[in-house]
Amino acid sequence: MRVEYLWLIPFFPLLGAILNGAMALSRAHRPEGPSRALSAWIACLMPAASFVVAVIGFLALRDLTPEARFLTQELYSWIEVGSLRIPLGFLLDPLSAAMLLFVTGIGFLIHVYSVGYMSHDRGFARYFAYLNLFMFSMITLVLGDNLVLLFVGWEGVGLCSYLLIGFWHEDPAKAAAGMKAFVMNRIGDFGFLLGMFVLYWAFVQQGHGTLIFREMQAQAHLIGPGVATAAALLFFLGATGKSAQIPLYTWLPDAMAGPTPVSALIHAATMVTSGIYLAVRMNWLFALSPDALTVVACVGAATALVAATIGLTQFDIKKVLAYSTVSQLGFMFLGVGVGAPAAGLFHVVTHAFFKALMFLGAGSVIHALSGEQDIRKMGGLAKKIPITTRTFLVGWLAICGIFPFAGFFSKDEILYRTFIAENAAYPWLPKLLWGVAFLAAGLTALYMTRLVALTFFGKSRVDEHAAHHLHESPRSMTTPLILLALGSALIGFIGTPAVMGLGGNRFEAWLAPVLETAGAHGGDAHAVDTHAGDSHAGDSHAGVEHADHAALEWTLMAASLGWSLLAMLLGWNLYLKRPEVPVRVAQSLGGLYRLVRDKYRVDELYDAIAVRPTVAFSRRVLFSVVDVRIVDMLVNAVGMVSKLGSYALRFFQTGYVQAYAFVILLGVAAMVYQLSR
Amino acid sequence: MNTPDLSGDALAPLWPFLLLSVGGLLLVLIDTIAGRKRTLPWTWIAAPIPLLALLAQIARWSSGLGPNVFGPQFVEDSFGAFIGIVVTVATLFSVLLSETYLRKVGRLRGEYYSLLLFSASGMLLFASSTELLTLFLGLELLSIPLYVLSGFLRKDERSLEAGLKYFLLGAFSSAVFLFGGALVYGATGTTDLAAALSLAPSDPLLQVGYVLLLSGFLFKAATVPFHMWAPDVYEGAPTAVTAFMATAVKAAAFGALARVLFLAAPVNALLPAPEFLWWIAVLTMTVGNLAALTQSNVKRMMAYSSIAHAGYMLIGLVAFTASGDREALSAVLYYLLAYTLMNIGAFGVVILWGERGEERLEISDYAGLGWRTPGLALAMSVFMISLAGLPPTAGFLGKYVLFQNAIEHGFVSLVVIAVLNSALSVYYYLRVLVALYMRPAERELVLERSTVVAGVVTVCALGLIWIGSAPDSILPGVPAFMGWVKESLFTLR
Amino acid sequence: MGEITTEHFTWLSIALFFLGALGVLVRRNAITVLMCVELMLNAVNLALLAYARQWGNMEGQVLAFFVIAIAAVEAAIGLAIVVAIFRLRQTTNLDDLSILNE
Amino acid sequence: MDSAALLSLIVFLPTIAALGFLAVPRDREGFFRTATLVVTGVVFLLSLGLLSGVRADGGFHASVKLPWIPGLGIDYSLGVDGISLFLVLLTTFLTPLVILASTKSIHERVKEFHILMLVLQTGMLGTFLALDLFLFYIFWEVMLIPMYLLIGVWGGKRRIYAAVKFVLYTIVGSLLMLVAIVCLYFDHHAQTGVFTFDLLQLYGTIIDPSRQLWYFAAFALAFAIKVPLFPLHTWLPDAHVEAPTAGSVILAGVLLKMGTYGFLRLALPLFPEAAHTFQPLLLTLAVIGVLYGALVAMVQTDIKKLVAYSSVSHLAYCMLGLFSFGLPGFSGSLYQMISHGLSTGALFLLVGVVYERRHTREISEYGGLAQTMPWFSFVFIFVTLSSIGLPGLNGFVGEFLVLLGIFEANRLAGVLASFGVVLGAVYMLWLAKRFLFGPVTNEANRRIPDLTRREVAVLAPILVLIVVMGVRPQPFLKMMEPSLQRTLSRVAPSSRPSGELPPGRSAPGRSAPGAPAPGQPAPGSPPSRESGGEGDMGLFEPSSIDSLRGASL
Repeated sequence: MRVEYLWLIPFFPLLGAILNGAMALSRAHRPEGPSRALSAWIACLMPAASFVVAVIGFLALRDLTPEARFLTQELYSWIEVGSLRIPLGFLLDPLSAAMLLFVTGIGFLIHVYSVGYMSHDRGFARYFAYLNLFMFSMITLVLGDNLVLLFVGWEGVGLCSYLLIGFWHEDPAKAAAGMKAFVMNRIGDFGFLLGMFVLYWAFVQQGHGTLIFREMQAQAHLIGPGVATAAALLFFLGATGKSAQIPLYTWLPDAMAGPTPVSALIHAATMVTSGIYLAVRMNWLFALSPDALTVVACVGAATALVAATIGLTQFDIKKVLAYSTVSQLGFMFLGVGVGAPAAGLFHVVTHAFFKALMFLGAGSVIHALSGEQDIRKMGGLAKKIPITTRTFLVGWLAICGIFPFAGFFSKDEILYRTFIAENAAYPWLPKLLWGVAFLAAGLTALYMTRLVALTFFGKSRVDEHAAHHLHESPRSMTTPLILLALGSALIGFIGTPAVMGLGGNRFEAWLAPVLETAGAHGGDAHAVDTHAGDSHAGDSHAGVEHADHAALEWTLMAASLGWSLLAMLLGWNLYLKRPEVPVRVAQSLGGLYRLVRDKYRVDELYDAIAVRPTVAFSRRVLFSVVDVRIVDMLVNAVGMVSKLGSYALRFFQTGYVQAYAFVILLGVAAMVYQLSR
Repeated sequence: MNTPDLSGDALAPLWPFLLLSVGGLLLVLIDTIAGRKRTLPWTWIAAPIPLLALLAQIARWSSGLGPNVFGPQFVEDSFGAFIGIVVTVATLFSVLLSETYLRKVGRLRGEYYSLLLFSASGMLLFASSTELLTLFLGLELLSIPLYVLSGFLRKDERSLEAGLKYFLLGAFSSAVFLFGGALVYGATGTTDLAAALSLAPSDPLLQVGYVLLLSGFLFKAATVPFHMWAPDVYEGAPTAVTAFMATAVKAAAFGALARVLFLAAPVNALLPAPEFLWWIAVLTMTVGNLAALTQSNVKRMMAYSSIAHAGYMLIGLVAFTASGDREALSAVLYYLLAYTLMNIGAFGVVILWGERGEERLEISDYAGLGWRTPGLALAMSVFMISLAGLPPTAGFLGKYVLFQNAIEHGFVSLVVIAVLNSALSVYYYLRVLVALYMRPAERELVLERSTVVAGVVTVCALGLIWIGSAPDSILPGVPAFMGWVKESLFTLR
Repeated sequence: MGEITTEHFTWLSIALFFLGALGVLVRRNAITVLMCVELMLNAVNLALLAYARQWGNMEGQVLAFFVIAIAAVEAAIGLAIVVAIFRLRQTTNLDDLSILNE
Repeated sequence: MDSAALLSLIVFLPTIAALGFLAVPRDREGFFRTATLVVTGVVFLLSLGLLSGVRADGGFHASVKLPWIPGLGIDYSLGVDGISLFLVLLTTFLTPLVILASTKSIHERVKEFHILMLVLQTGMLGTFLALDLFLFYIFWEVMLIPMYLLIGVWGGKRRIYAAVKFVLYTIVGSLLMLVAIVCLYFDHHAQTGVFTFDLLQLYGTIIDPSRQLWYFAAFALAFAIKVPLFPLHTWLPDAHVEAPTAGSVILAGVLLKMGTYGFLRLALPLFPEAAHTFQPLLLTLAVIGVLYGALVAMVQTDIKKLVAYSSVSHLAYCMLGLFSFGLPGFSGSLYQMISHGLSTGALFLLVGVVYERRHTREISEYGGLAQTMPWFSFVFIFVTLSSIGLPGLNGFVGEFLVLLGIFEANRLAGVLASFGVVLGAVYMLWLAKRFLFGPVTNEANRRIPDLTRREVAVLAPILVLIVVMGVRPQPFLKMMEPSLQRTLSRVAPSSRPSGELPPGRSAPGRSAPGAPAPGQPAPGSPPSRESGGEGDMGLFEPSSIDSLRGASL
């Protein structure tokens, strides 16, 4: 169904970005800068407006029958060459609607929070210009009705993260972090681009070439498994860049250099999840290639575990959260990989709430401690900053997966789906993955408890300077915390497991229209079960399955809940009651511990095998040898040779008449000789 | 050989020749009468003579050609007429250039002009005769005054050395030439080349003689391996004379060469003229350009460049001898005119940039002149660009038509060599521009203006651009130049 | 002991010619070299006359006369130049007269 | 005003003005600046008139043809279609800006500078508009001398070396092209009995494959040097570094495009078979160019050199697009030419801005400019993003289409070239980081003033276009497409509109007579896809050499 108002959703933030940018630039040379109030109002109202429009769209969708649930608007044809047609069009379907709601919603809250957090910063207007620009890009990414437009948003958010990470560009380290983020994303984009090319030309040869989602989905059956695998893996490469998965995850921890609200918005709630969004959006493609899915699942699980272990050893409060984000993203990909995209996306939503909450909480802590980020210099803050503490605890429970907090439902869904998934090629794999994920879940609970314990409880280790003006954050910051806490607590109920009988998994049902096609075409490839929890009815011999599925599901729920509680208890004891134990453990582990603490030295590895060799090669070989010594030398050599020739000739021009006469005779002789032959 | 009736307009074909030679004598007379006391305004006395000759030449041209009364001794055809025009133009301009120069070197004498005119008259004879006797006479009449002119600066050892070298080698080569003539005569019993070549084409004696004759022409045209005199003589001779030698002599030599080759065309089967010329052309342009590459003295550089240009023109002759296609010759003619303008102009500027007492001939002396004398520098740039063969100048179009004809007759490889050569030449021609515009002046030259020379330079520059950019002028009323040249050749006798 | 044919004259003149040429190449004194050129010209004359006799027409002889005349002129000019040089540099050795080179 | 007069006016108005300038005394600098600005401005407005009436069939919507040298079959023939249109506009658009930008940097020999700029503009416009090969060649070379003087007179320390190198490099290539042009001219005559340099007639000439190889080689050399294609690129860094800002902008913005334009307009449609034979070689070089240019740019310490090498990389994209022989590639290539003209032009202008203030191009001399020059930094980042092809800005459209096209024509080339996207980000952002960010290390940069009104006026139009071309490319592409399609139909006759390489390359009337030379794919067989120079073995095929040597010796 065509509608006329979708363009407003991205438009408002863009407008805000332009206005704020203009203000920032025009006053760039005045010390006081533009009016903070004004730019704050603009900055916050714009995402709010988008949110409202998004809600309108959502309601409009809800009134439609599931099959008909998509609203489109095409502004104009953006790029059109031959049969290639890339419209500037928006698509609001259950999937994008779901994303849109929390993106704009949480986005709005974080804008509000930022007003307080950034109040003392010179680049106030500039900051909000970037932030609005980010909202615009993210919305484009979600709303775009074709891959290229999605790519526009994809790059756009990358740009904004670059700008915001390096927001305090006076600090070279921060600028470097921004650049690192952009470049690693570019490596992903390289995959994304190629993925698009593969798909496009495949479609050109099979049916008609297109990159528009609904058209592609319509002719998905034309794609052979080979092409599908190639394309899917390429897109996944793109996703690993954006969503910080192995091997491209190392930029995310560095990205914490940016202002904390940015970490919350971009590097926890929204941007980093766009990889999962892509995977879900292209779900029909992944469904065509079990191999690709297997890869996705394995990478996801591996990332979840690795990141969790690192998280356990960090002391920078934001770094801990960063690694936890990476780990959670791993969970999401695991969900996608085992053919439960809905579960993955569900975790995206819940995670958006509690992780944003925790980051903002962390921000509030840092704000309170006037810039301190090391949890070894915290402790006992619970009494000083009650609101922050309480809200943070909610987030803690949520991420640890304690019933009935949001994380519980989404994480459990993923674990369950992993457990019951079937893999034709490697039957044992799903169980293994489940084991890994289960372990990771435990670790999550452990390091989160560690974080909470060291930060808020125990005796204060805050240095007196900071302690002197330790204070709870202003209203503009605490309000969003409270709202997000509510969200983290309750949002899970949109996706309760069918077995609980709490109305079933509404979220999955809501997404069904988008994902169905995948099921339909996934069917031929020896399928992984992608069916929504309560849509088993469709299957043959479903009745039988249903029963033991239910039993199994209950068991697993209990297991993971208990496992988390156990981990939390352990953590509480270790880091509050007997803080010396972890130290001893660390010492006993020695090298291993240091390895983990140094993030497995992956950065160093990349630096050694990729970055430095390339630069050195370019400088020492390509430039100074190939370019200067060889190519250019040859060019100059031509000149030198002709000059030598010139000197040789001049040498023979001796100035002796008789020599000249002799040459004349020789010439004549030569001609006569020519005659005689 | 019929005896011509010398009554009335039967003499008409000879008018340019007579004007020049008689004019020369006249100058000698005036000079002796005036004595050494006072120097006369020689430019104004001498200039009218070549001017009249030029007009006469053009008049002959436009009035169409009469019967060929003198037979082989003086063939009258529009080809010769065109050469005549080029020669007379060159002479006129040289005369105009000379006074300023001679004043600077303090050697303004009347005989200088008469020698110039004698030489010019010899050229007319040389370029339009196919009979050994007159050819020889023309050759000597052309050369001997030049020997004297080259050594005209008695107090300058370089000039004298140039004179001597030119003389010895000239005499030597004309002896060779003459011996060739003798052999031809011996083989056929006639001194009329046309007749001779038709009589006994297969006779080896004839062929050897013919080759010796060719060497004589090639010597005058300064082509490898008969070129070695050129750099020394051009450098040593008075600049005005160099200008004259570089242009008029080339025109005459190529005229005669073309004419004789044209006669030889039927016997190409036995005399592999194209092959000879192919090699000579390649050698000439390569040697010329390479040697010019590193010259620091303008005159010497121009000398080598003139050798190179002789090589380019030979390309036209290669195509011509191989195919007998007269259009190839028209290219040569066009190039001769363009080449004449470029050189006269360039030497004119060199003369103007010379200081009283000593000339400034090192390229480095011209540093910064582009900003001091913008007009002259601009003109000089035009000449250099034209010599380098870049559009929109006659130098480019001339080269182009030469190459085009060569390609038409299948000498692609030759042309490729030629273009590589001209790429090479760009380097040293642009060195002059580098000096003019890109280097700061080290020392201020003491320059004096001369309207006459400046006028000549301007005419040359404008002429180059005109015949370069609008050879077939699309404006009504202006003669269509290219067509003009071509038409000139359909009456080669 | 046959009679003397044109052939003999031809060879003789060729011999003379090359003697002259050789002289031009090897002698160092400008005057001598000039003389050698004259010798070459005379070789030409010999040939011309022989051929004139062979063909029994006048061209050769006429040409010969002109050659003689021109030779005289050349001699005159040549000597003049050499004298001028000698005045200036007190030498007529060609090896010294090579300041113009390269 | 009728189109014919319009074209001639656009081309020659600058030169006429220049001639007028000769009469004006040199000390009236103000006059020259304003007058030139006005003239070039008028030319720009006039050239906008060419936008109207672009033909749907891709033909020339405005053209003029008069006999020039009938004796040689040379016409004065200009014409504009969807291909030349935008290059002309680019030229007329950039020139006034450059003039405006030079008011500070050029303070000596103002008269000569402006005269040369005007002559140069005539040369550039003529090259893009000429439809007569001879005329094309004339304009092609006429450009040379003004550029040579611009570099050599107003340039930096090693300006003379750079200028001479530039000229010689170009001359060698173009002279060989001239030879090929003449050969073509006679081939055409041999077939039709007509002596003409009229491009449109020559398109129809059927040339036997082995000759085609030689002709194409000659043309390709001339154009590849201009592009510049690795390994013929070394004149570019020198020229760019030494040239004054105006020179660099024109050089990067317009002159380089003449190489790619030459391929698109002449080399490909004239010698399609040869083009296909050479495809592997040229693709290889282009891919090398993309990566090599980027890698070498990455390690430069002189900012102008860096941008120069980035041009090598960007222009290589254009080459890839052209040699994909598909519509996406073609459109992308042409679009990339324009975008590169804008973004790199702007980059050089920006470099000029700081160079005027600090008189150094060493990157290490700068740093932290973002604090002292926020406006400058904003523009710089903006242009950087355009140059690394951020979607939504002009750079992306071209890059995307090129890569899309080449990916189909040659998978390997496509993949490798796509990686250039990563490297592009690396070197540009690294430059930005070292240039703008971090603390202000050099005291001189504390007092460095931000953009002046004039500089903003120069840069603003470019920024606007960068955005417009990124957000709304369709109108441009729409106007380009028919002409490109037309060219494409000559290069790859049976290509489907979607533009991927057709199975058979030679259309009915186009297949070469007689059996094709060995090493040359027979008509109808697909061109060799593997990258690497194997395809051009035909070059060393004896028969072709004989055919070249002709009757000589």
